[in-house]
Amino acid sequence: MPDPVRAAELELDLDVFAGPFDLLLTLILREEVDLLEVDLADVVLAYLDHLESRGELDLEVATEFLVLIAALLELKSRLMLPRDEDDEWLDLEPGEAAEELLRRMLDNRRYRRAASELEARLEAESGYRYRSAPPPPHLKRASLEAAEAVYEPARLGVAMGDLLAHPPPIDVDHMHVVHPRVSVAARLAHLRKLLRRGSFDFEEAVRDADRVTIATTLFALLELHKQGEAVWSQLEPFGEITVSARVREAGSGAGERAA
Amino acid sequence: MRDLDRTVEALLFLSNDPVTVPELAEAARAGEGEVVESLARLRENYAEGFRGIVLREVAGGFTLATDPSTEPAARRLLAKPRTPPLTPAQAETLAIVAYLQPVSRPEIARIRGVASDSATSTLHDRGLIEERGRSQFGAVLYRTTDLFLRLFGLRTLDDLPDPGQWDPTPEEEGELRDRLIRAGEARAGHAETPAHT
Amino acid sequence: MRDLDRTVEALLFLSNDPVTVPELAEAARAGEGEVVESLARLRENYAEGFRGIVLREVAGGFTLATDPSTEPAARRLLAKPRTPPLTPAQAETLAIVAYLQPVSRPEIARIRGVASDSATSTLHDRGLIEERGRSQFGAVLYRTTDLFLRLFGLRTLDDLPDPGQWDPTPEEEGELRDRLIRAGEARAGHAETPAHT
Repeated sequence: MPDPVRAAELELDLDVFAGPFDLLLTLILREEVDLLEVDLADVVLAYLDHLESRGELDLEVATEFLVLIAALLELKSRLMLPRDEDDEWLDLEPGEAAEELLRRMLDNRRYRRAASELEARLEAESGYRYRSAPPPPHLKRASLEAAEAVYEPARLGVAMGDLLAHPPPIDVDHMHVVHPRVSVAARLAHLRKLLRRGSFDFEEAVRDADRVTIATTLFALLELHKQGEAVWSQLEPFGEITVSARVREAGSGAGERAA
Repeated sequence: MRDLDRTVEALLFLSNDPVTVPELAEAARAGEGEVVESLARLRENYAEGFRGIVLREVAGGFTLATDPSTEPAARRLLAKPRTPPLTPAQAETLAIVAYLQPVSRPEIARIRGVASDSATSTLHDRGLIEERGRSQFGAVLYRTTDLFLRLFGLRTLDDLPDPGQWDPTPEEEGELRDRLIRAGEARAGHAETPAHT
Repeated sequence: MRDLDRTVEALLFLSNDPVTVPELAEAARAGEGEVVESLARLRENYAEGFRGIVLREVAGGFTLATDPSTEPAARRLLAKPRTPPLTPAQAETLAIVAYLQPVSRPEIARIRGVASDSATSTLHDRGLIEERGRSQFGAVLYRTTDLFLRLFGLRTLDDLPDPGQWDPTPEEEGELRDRLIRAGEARAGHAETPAHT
């Protein structure tokens, strides 16, 4: 198998890492570099630069790169998702995710080896030529009379039935499409109710909520800010977010306030 | 056998038409005299009455052909209507032609959701379908043949089974043609969705 | 040469596709055992390295082919390129179809990590793969053809090498698995940190 510059040898110069791609992979797998801190877009850009400098696209290397980067992206997207037991996005345990990733890497590797085996076989076989001259017409002519019924007409009817079949409806759970289960209006009402106490912690507003509800609540909060009904403060990144009712002219519907 | 004889034998074997001495000499990178000698040796090897293949000199040059004594067997092998089992692609294509005829390749492809050129060609080669004019857009139209009727044991096209008994959605309204195209487009859209692990 | 050998030789010469023993027996009006013996005698006659033509067993049948040593001359005569080599994408797609058949395009794409529609279409156009029914989602499934077997010199699919031989050793695999699991556990640890809102 020809072994040109492998994707693994791609030289990277990233914020958190400088060196060949395979070393980065190894370090990630050994947890010496935090995948969350690696900007994968930069890896892709470095790869594109590398391709441009080579002036040609080596499909073998490109495939290897795509498989590796796709595996990293998948791993990273899993890392970035909050862990939530009843969340259907995270139906794989860490062990299962690793097994799945391993299975894919082995599959890909197996068929790339098989492919080079086939290529070598075809090359070895290409010296044999087969005759393609059509047999003399007089030896070929079959008479209609000699033809007997060998096919079942039902075969055509069955084929028609298959062709008339629509695919089964798409299973939405399977597709990981999450339908909104909450409305912004409902979350606005929820926040306004909490605001009657003067202030509250955002965590409290979304306690036990699923991710869609959290997002919708955040959206509702932004809406309250726009309407001038609430302000918030966060003392440090990832810290608590305190939401307070904004001091307004008398007659606002927000009720009592406390700074 | 000498190398040149092997090469000349191979060239005669592969060529559809008789080959001349200059053509053989050029391809084999040999002199014409050498090729003539080589042909003489091959001719002994392939003299009539000894093998199933004979070497003949005809108007245009030299050619290999089968011995006339083997013709009855050759006809039995080659002349019978070729009726291997239909592949799914062929069965679907043939059903479309049988029920909708005349029908064009693009329409077949639209209903099946994939190009069906190879199935159409095979059915055509086997004599199950034939061309019947062209559509208003210039595409060749196909219909079934008498051999088709014979091989399916049908007297006329009216004897084709009613697809209704295999119809998965019999409640749906519409012409068979329109319904097939709608279903084909729905499948084509769906097939791109990756399978889940 | 015996009469049966002459007939079998002629049948192999005329047929463009490999012919099976039952087909030969039926056409020659001989027993299958006799045909097998006849093929053994012909095989001696056409053993590789002696003549320009060789007898090969491929794709489930018997066929005559030219000896590779004559290939340069054949190319000059026929001005026809040899079978073009496969691109890496085509070779990988073909390998997946060969080992996993029947298999759909989305499945091929999942294994290769990239969409493989153009490779699949080219392999289909070249007659190396064909359709074999549909998946439960209506996607066309593919399998390899007899032409694939013939071009790759395989008698049956069982002649394909065991893909297990390319797998990493259990130690290598175990090490890779451990690393991935550690990475996964690291993820679980990270995920305890509340998300940035």
